[in-house]
Amino acid sequence: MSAAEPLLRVENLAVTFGGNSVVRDISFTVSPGECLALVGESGSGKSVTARSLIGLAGPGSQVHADILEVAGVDARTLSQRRWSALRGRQVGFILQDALTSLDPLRTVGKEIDDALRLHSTGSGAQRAARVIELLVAVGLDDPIRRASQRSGELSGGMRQRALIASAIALEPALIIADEPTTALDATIAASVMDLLGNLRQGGSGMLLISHDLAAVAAVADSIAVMQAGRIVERGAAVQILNDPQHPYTRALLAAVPAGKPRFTRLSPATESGDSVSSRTAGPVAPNGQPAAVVQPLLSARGLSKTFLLGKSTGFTAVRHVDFELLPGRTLGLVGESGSGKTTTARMALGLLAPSAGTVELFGQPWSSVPESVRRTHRSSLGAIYQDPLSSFDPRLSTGALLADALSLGGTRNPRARTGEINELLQLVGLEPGMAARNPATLSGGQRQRLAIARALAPKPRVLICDEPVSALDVSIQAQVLDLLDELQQRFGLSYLFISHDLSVIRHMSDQVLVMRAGEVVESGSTEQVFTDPAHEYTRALLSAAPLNLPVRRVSRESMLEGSSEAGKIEGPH
Amino acid sequence: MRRLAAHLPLVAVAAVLLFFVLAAIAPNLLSPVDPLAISPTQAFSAPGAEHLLGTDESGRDIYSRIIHGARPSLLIGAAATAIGLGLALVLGTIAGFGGRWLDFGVGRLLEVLFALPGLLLALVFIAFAGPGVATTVMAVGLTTAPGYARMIRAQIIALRASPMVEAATVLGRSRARILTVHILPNALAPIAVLATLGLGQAILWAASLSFLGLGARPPAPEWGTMLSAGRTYLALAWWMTFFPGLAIVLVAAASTVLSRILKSRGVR
Amino acid sequence: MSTPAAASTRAPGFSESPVRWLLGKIGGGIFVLWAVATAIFFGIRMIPGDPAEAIMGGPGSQASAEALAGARSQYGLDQPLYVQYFGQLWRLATGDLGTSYSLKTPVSEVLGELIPPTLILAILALLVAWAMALVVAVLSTRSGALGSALGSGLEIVSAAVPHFWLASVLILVFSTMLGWLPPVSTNTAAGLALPVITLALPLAGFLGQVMRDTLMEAQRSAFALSARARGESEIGVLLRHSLRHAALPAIALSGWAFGSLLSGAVVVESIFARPGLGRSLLSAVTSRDIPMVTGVALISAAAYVVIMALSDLAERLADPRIGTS
Amino acid sequence: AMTPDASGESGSPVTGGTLVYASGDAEPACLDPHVGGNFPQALIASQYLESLYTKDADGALIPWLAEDSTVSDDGLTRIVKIRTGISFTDGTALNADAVKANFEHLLNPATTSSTGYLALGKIASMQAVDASTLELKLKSPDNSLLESFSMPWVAIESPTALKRSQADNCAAPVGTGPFKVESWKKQDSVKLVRNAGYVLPDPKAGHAGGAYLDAITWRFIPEAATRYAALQAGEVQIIDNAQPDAIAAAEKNTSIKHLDAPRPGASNRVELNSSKPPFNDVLVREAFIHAVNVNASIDSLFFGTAVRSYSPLSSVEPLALSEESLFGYDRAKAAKLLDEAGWSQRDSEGYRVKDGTRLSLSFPVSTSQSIPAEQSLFEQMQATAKESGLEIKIKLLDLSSWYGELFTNNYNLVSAPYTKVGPSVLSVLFHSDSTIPAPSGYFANLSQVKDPSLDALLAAAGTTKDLAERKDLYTQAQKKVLEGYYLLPLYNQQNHFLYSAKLKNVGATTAVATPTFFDTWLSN
Ligand SMILES: Nc1ncnc2c1ncn2[C@@H]1O[C@H](COP(=O)(O)OP(=O)(O)OP(=O)(O)O)[C@@H](O)[C@H]1O
Ligand SMILES: Nc1ncnc2c1ncn2[C@@H]1O[C@H](COP(=O)(O)OP(=O)(O)OP(=O)(O)O)[C@@H](O)[C@H]1O
Ligand SMILES: [Mg+2]
Ligand SMILES: [Mg+2]
Repeated sequence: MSAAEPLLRVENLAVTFGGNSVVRDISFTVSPGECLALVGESGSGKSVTARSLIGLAGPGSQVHADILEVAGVDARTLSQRRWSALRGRQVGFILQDALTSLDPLRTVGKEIDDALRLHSTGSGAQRAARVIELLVAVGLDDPIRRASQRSGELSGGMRQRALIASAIALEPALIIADEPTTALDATIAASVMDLLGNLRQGGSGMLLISHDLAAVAAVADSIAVMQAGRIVERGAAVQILNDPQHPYTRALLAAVPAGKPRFTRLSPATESGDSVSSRTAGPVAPNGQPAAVVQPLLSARGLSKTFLLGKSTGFTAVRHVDFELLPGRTLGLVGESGSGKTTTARMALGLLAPSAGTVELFGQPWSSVPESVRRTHRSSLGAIYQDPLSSFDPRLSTGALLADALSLGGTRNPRARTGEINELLQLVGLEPGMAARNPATLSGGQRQRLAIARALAPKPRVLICDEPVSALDVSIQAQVLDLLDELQQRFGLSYLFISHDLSVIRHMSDQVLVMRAGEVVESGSTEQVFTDPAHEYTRALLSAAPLNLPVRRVSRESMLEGSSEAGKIEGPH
Repeated sequence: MRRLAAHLPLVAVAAVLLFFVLAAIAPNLLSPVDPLAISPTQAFSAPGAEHLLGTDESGRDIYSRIIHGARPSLLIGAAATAIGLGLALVLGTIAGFGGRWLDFGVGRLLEVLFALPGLLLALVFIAFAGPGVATTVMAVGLTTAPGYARMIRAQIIALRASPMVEAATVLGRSRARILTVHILPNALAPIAVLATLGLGQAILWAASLSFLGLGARPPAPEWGTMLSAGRTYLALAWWMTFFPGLAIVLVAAASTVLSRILKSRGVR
Repeated sequence: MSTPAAASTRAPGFSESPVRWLLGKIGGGIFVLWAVATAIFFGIRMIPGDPAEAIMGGPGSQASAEALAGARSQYGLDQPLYVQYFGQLWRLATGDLGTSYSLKTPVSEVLGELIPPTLILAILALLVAWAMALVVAVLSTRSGALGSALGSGLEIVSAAVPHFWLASVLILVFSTMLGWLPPVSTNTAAGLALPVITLALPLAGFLGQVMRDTLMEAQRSAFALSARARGESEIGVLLRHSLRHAALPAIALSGWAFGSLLSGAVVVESIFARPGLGRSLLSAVTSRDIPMVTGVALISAAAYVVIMALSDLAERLADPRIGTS
Repeated sequence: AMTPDASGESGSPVTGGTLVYASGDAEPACLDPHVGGNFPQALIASQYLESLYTKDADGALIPWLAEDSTVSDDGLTRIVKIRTGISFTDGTALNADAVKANFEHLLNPATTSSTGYLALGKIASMQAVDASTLELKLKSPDNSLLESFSMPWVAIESPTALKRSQADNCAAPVGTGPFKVESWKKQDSVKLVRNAGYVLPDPKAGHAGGAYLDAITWRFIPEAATRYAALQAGEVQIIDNAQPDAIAAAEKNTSIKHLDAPRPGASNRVELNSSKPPFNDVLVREAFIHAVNVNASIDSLFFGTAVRSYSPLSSVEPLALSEESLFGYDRAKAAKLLDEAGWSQRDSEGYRVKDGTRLSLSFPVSTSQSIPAEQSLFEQMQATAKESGLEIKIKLLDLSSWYGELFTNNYNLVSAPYTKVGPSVLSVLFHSDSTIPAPSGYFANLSQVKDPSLDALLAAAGTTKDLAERKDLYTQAQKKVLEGYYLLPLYNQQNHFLYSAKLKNVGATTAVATPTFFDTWLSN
């Protein structure tokens, strides 16, 4: 095919599932060497669009398009056999669920080999050599051993790379990558994006899908923004990022916390949220060191936790952690997965006994006293989690959950109780009518609001938030972060705020702790840590994460240099 | 049309179960004929207008006997399931709450009960306790208990470590309150699924024991017994065996389907 | 026929070495056998009536007082309870299962003859059930919603069919009416056909339900989608990916399944007049032949222990995820 | 009774082949009928063991392994002459010592014989006078001794073989019969093979030399439906315990034949426990007998294969007394009798009541001793009795539980089989001595008649040497029990066999109606 001809031409694509229209009026093209990013919040139809491009929209789907050309072939009338010949050979597809996209029962080598075997006649030995080559190309260490391992034995990043290796095995002209970096740590995500960048460098066309504008900013040439199954805005990346036209795009951009100072609103004001907020940035939480006289609400000294694995071996998840949480302040705790953040939080909550060190609450011993003593002070310490639903008793309605939490400190009068419940709901921006609903029927953002309401019911002074927004879309995340901000200002709450997302931490925290492998590698004021990181790991983290918008376009040359870690890739010929 | 098709299994299952439950509650409503009334001259009549499902060796009406047999059959199934679940509840709760050693002990006990599969356990039990309806009910209960107990225990242990319990602890709930308000009720929720599934299975077990001559006894119209009695005349009067068997299969299958529906609807 | 899901719940804690695993299995097995033996020993003492009478063939034998006394001393029933108990344990440990009251021959000898036919029956039925479950599961996943509903209905109904009913109907149709297959079971292909089908069909219903659920799940999984995306055909996805996943629960359930087959053997062996453990247990129970009951119980418990260990092993071999995490 | 098929078989006998016999009885624990002694043992033992006496086709007692026997005038000394020239299949010769060893074996408590032990109960001592002469000293005269000798439970085995352990002897008893035990696969089958050296004790019967059949495979197939299906499928050639419906179907079927061989001794009957209320009142017993409609049920359930009996004895017993007039179904009469006996009130369920107690009758039924049709018969009795206000509570029990009910006197009605050659079975069943339980708890007089005048009749009948007097005494005794309404006779103890038409010359039976296959052959 000639270079001028687009690899992918879609006009008026519409997908319905049993009469429900999920995607419609989708039109775009992808030319060789071009990268188109498809962005939009969860459920906007990105994955369905991508899957229907290779004839895998799913069981029960009806796909319609005026034009659907893949690698120069009209894909609307392809037989199963011709689809099979096309997939993998012409189009490499990297699935959204990287962690589960490799058959857990088969070795990674076999999975990659399949792509080769299905489309070529190379001998077994030739293919085996090619598999190793590919594993090297995607930057996996010890490729021979990796080839004989199964996905369960690999980390998330490794799986993602192995998946990419299988998708690019035949050097397809078009690569479709559906959220290739979700579920990855920032540093790993960065290297995966580099890898994809390199592929495009080699002349492949690419359709990159993400809900995260910041993530695609560095790679995409053009961006199409999807909302509720339609493309609402489309254009060159720079243009969309710098000058969004559609309100939805604007909201998406505003919701990204990266680069936004403390207490700036991320979400458009809502009716209920509006009444609560009094936008006063600064005075309550002055930057810089607090006065020495202020007593920390929650403090940890020399906190360590060793888990016993079997009889003799142990695993130290947290080692010598010290911190102090001051009134009205937020202490951010950041670090990659498995670094010990949750373990630290659970010790702070008194749910897990430290192996060494102590936690004090209001200057009183906390971790070292029996639960019966702790119980009397529990009302002043609340918690919210990443997955609020699992922390709700499934038998209870929204109202009952709140009533249960209120029963500890609130009135016993049922009418007054109803009033309190409504007050709480209003406080977190939920309709009073939701009291009767089952939490399972609420949306993710609403659930997190409910979790916050419940945590607030006993009128705590400290909230420990473990990844409270990690499961949410940027726009919803923005609303929840705004809510937390408001509540802090209103009630002078203190937060121990845990996240792996640097931009969120930066946006929310006064003080920051950076954890790695159970140890605190750096701590200090947010400003200091983010602008002048002392530890090498912090620097690596910061360089990996796209923290600022609008994006500075990265030149192709600099990308190649930066990808030394990812290894070189042979471009398609 | 599509919606109706989607609900078809539920409708069918509900119809079957309602029919038999109605038969158990008010058999005379569905069949006013006395299931014990003999009529030697009409013995072995084939299914027809006079006797819908035929008659047995004593000229008793099979349809009426199946209808009147619903109560003892369902009762045996229900009682056995209740005993099995009750036993399992005690064992599962002890294992789930009682600390490491009790958990270990109950775990061993379950292992031992599991080592004698189903009917073998029931038979060994009957070898000691002697046959009869009461023993059948106990034996079937005993047979099904270890499976239930494991599920309940697993449920309790999972709940104990669940974020829900953590959240309640953080709110300052006492251990006792967490156990009674949060863990137990939630551990019991799947019992609806288990019970519906178990009911059909228990009826099958009990019917097997009746068939082996160790369960309910004629002339009581109990399905397993009817089947067992009918087998003698299989070549002469297939309907004596076929229809009671059909009733058992219908109830057992319906209860399986119902439990699957309940499960898929989130009664977990 | 009990709920298979219950039996498949795996015990936690598998990160030890193979030797420790084996030692653990052996230790657990010995415990189970000891517990069964002990429970039965004390169970006997709770039966009303004189065990010596049962030895003499029940009260109907009109045994004389001398004969009863003879039986008592022969079986050690006149000794103190603890002597009997430890004597019993010692005898069991040395492989002496006692003498059958009703058959008057050593139980181990009788069982030695009865184990092979039951094993043949159970293993064949297990294989046939697996095959049937697999075929129905595959066919119904490949034939759309209607096929799937049909397959699922078939499975649920066959799982609800009592063995004795099925056996009767099969004999009526295939022996009496068509005359194709003998109603009395022998160890020939024709002689095994009816009992094997009787045992296998309900089991296939159960396995089919579980297998189809996993198969469906695997067919819809991300890795299957990935495979399709790299150009794998539907058949390829099924053969190379989904079927292996669908086999896992069947392997995990095979311990339970074997147990249910032993249960079913009681009925099937009686109806098809086939010698075996199940039938002898039934006659031992009706004649209160306690040594036989003990023997069959111990043998089937031992079989359970072995089968569970084997299925655990098979599961570890088939599923690399176990033990690595 | 030795009776080759009366119809006469076409074609000449074929030698060879294996007969597969399917038994519905429980597998015996011991193949030696000396041990214990029940009917299933007799069935199989009749193939490899022979008795001193047997019965001919007319039911007359004839010597078999014995040549002759005489008794002294006082009836206390009996001389038995043993045939010579016969040896057991292990080579041991049959002689007086061998017979003595057998009797000693039977009387030894360690053998745990029950039936044979009772049959020889009157022997005080014995002595082998010479090789062919055995002299028995009796405790009291016993005019049924030769009948006892004809039963398989008193069959003669090789004394050499008897010296083995009981387990060995149980596994393969050694006798003089036309077949010998080759192997026994527990819970499956016993393999019998032809005794090549068989000498027919009575040259008048059948052919000379060994049996036609090479072997018999004796299978145990407890399920009636399976057993019949196996016969239809040609898997087996003969089945016992045939179901009435199968017999009826076979009668219309040319490829399957029927052998009806009623057992001797007692008839099949329901006994009324006269030792406790309500049956201690003869009026209630009589009322019960008129309240149940047995004939209609027998007609429909037994398909004409069973003939109603009105006698305590089997119809094959020449001395049986039948009193049909006593046993009519007559609800009006039953009602009158019950009113008279004071059971005039009715409760809400329609049952008769007296002094606040319901007229309720416990009826334990042993599942292993009654065929399904019989259980259905009891159910129908239950249904008809209900119409007269009598409640029958049927309890189906396994054998041990059933005995438990009997021994604790926890029954009002019971049906128990008893097979014994000759009318002396009446003493076993109705003499007051038989109400005294053996150490095991067992007693045979289940109606618990304790009537000194009946005892005297039975004692006299058992000892008299005068055959006419014996007949008269037994007739009086039967009259007494029938008129006392102690029992409800049903029919002969059923003993039906179905066999393939390929099997020729079936029909020869022993004194207890167990078939023998010496003359039987298999056509191809
Ligand atoms: N097989 C299906 N049947 C019915 N509806 C479907 C199916 N697959 C997807 N949908 C619906 O289509 C819509 C778009 O889903 P899609 O997976 O494309 O969203 P997405 O933009 O990729 O979201 P995310 O960011 O969460 O991956 C959703 O509402 C989803 O529920
Ligand atoms: N109960 C436990 N037993 C053994 N190891 C544990 C236990 N809890 C946590 N760990 C281990 O401790 C380490 C730290 O876990 P932790 O959950 O604190 O990490 P995290 O920083 O919260 O990670 P993530 O971002 O994935 O939530 C991990 O390696 C984890 O596997
Ligand atoms: Mg998606
Ligand atoms: Mg965490």
